[in-house]
Amino acid sequence: MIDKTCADPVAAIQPIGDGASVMVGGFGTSGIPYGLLNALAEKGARDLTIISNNAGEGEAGIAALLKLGLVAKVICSYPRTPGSVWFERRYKAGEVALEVMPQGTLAERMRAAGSGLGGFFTPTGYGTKLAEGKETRVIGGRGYVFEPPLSADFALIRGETGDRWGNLSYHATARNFNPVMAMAARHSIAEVRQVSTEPLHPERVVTPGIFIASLCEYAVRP
Amino acid sequence: MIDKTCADPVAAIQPIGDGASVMVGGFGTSGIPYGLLNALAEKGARDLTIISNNAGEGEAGIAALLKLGLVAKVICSYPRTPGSVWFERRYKAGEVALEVMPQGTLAERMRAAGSGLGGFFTPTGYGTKLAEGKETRVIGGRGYVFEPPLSADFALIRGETGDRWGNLSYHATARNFNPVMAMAARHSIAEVRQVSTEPLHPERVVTPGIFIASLCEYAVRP
Amino acid sequence: MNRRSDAEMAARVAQDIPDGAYVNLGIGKPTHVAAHLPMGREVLYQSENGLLGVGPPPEPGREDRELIDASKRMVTAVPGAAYFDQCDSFAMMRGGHIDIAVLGAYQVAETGDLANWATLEDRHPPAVGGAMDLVAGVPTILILMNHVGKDGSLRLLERCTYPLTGLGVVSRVYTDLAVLDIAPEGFRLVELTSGNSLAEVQALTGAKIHV
Amino acid sequence: MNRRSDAEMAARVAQDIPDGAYVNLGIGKPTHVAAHLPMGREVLYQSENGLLGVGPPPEPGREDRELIDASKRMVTAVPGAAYFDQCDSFAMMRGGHIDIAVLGAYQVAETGDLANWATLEDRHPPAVGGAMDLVAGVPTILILMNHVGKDGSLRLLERCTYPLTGLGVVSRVYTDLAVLDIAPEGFRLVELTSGNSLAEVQALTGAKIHV
Repeated sequence: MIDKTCADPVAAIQPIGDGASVMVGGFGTSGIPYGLLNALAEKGARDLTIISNNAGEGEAGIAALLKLGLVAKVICSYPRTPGSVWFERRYKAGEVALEVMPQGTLAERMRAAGSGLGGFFTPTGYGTKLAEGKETRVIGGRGYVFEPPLSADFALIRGETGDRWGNLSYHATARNFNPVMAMAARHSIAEVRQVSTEPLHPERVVTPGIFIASLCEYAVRP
Repeated sequence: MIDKTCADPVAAIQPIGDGASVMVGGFGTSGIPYGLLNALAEKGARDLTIISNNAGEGEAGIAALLKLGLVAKVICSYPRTPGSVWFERRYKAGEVALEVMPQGTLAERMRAAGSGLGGFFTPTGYGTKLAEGKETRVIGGRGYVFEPPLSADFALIRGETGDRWGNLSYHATARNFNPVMAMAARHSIAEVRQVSTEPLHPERVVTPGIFIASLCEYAVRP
Repeated sequence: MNRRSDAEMAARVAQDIPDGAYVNLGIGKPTHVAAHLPMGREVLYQSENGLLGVGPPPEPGREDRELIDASKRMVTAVPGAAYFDQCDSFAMMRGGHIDIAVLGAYQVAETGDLANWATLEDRHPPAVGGAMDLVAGVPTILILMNHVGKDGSLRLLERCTYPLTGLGVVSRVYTDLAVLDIAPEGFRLVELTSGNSLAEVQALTGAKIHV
Repeated sequence: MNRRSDAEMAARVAQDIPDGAYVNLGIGKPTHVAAHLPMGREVLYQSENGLLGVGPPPEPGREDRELIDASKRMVTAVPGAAYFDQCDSFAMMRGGHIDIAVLGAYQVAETGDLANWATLEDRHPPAVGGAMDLVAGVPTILILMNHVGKDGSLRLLERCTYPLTGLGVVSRVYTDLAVLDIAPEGFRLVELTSGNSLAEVQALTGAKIHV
């Protein structure tokens, strides 16, 4: 029998150890797996590489990991959110490394990893500082940059409803990076507002359970 | 006001002329836009390039276009369906050109076109006859084949429900190639079992209307 | 000098957005364009975080903190809207499906080069977001910006001095002083804010304005 | 020679599919594996045309011609199933998310090379479908085939003579005469169909069987 449900976020994040790379869903404060991040902060796994669109804001979520000094590196597109004080502090003190890339390239590199592709050519960033040192190619008169796949040891996903097979639905713009991260990581962990005892309708599934290793309920809305 | 609805399939396919390249959704007999294909056969546009997973079966759909001698070339992954008699006849007589590629490569090349990418490396087909003459690259010890984007002048799409903005839902495995073709072509035309006067719920939209140029109702189920 | 206010600049941009367009509004000033759309036009606004059909802010008591725009402000979804993930969202941009993007800028060059994501003086960590993807794929890039920097620095230039977002991507620039097209010969005057002379505006522009 | 029937071969493959696996069954003989899954195991079958959770054929009167499998036969969807498009379907395959694929073959080489999409004599147009994507991404490829061709030709070989589907991709071969692993040294015997001797099976195999 397939049953991917976990008792709670603490049980779900148990496999994450020191030095892990961790994708974290969300954009701004929407679609962030706060329950899993709180559990990870409490566990205190160190030397983490965090891959997310932003670099945390306020005191919760990714910001809590940064505050506790658990993060060695952040890979993201937009670390300069108002309220990203813990990231700025750690960054200016040289305590956290930063790799910035265009948001669409971040998403597409994850998709390439999840889809078994070896990389792709994107027009995004061609001729700019963010393409320096990268392979480029002119195709049909346009310039493109080669981008390799981006995977991670874990992904932390926030969904709306989930079932025991790991199928997920999302709510409004909380979808954002969650589906692609679920595909891209080797072990994807979801928290959902509600674990349903009934299977999701197959037309309504956004993330098929094959991409999810485990899920738990965390009913708190942001 | 945005209103992409058309009176009927005849009106919807009106822009398709001689020499057009046309993507056609469907797998087997599921998710095929028979209404649009019937209208196209009746119009008699010639010298068409048809891009689809299969090459038609029986006497309807793509098979009708082949029977009428309207097709110059077929790009597909699996033209050997039982009942693909019209394709076999035209092919053996040298009356239609054929380009075959792996099914996942066909889908991914369409997605690259729809997503503005310049191409990608896939492990599929590496070392086989279908990779002959193509650029290859070894990445992380694995062999990959470079594949360019695949666009078309038109796509013919079969959906379940559509609204005036062109938003589409699908039914069961009739989804197949339809969403990716809607993205990939320059002018995508949908037939749906039902045009809804109410907007689709934004969580239930599979193909956002931005990818659809026009749509019409064709209530006949296969 | 007579200067268009932010609202007047936004309203001027809105005049150029046709009925039925798919439009991405960048964070900051461009978000105000939607409020000025002339009556009778239906435009669908895309937000890069996964919404096509951004509506006005929610009424009190109907806020949803998980329904936000790229500026991270709470919004609503209009009839005809759709939610989708980041891959589909950026496919819409890079793939040329979005018709128009309205963006802010630090600098624009007469070649259409755009610099809007980092400055040289910046002491904050670099942050690019979706700007480079937008200019890579959206066919019409409209720039809404003040003509001159707060420190008096010129911002419409022969060449950008700040790191580029994209090369040769800008179609038209709307400032408090003028509206200028990017033409093969460089900046080409569309209109001056009423009451200003070309000589006055040229003096505040770091490249020739062609008439 | 004692030969396993098609049903016995399918049942033998099913023994090796663990509880909770995600499995793609190729068209033809492999589709019968599902019917032989041992009790107490829950396996989700993927169909490349966009369904994870393929169920048995529909009851009379409940057929849906738009709910089909890769063999284009009408099926049902089990609880826990999901529908998706071709891009996501092939991402599951190429990306290594599907655990096991069971495929037919014309030829298998001792190196694990597989030929299952075209022959040399074939007078039909070439047709590849999803076979190359499956073997490119799915970590465990199980082959279900007759040991010898209808014309008596050997099909387990040192090298394939037909066009390849993939190189070094096969894990295990299940035939009417034997079950063989692909090991570093070549074909390695797992079991003989009861009543046959190794010498008899070796005589019908075009490469050495290691024990």
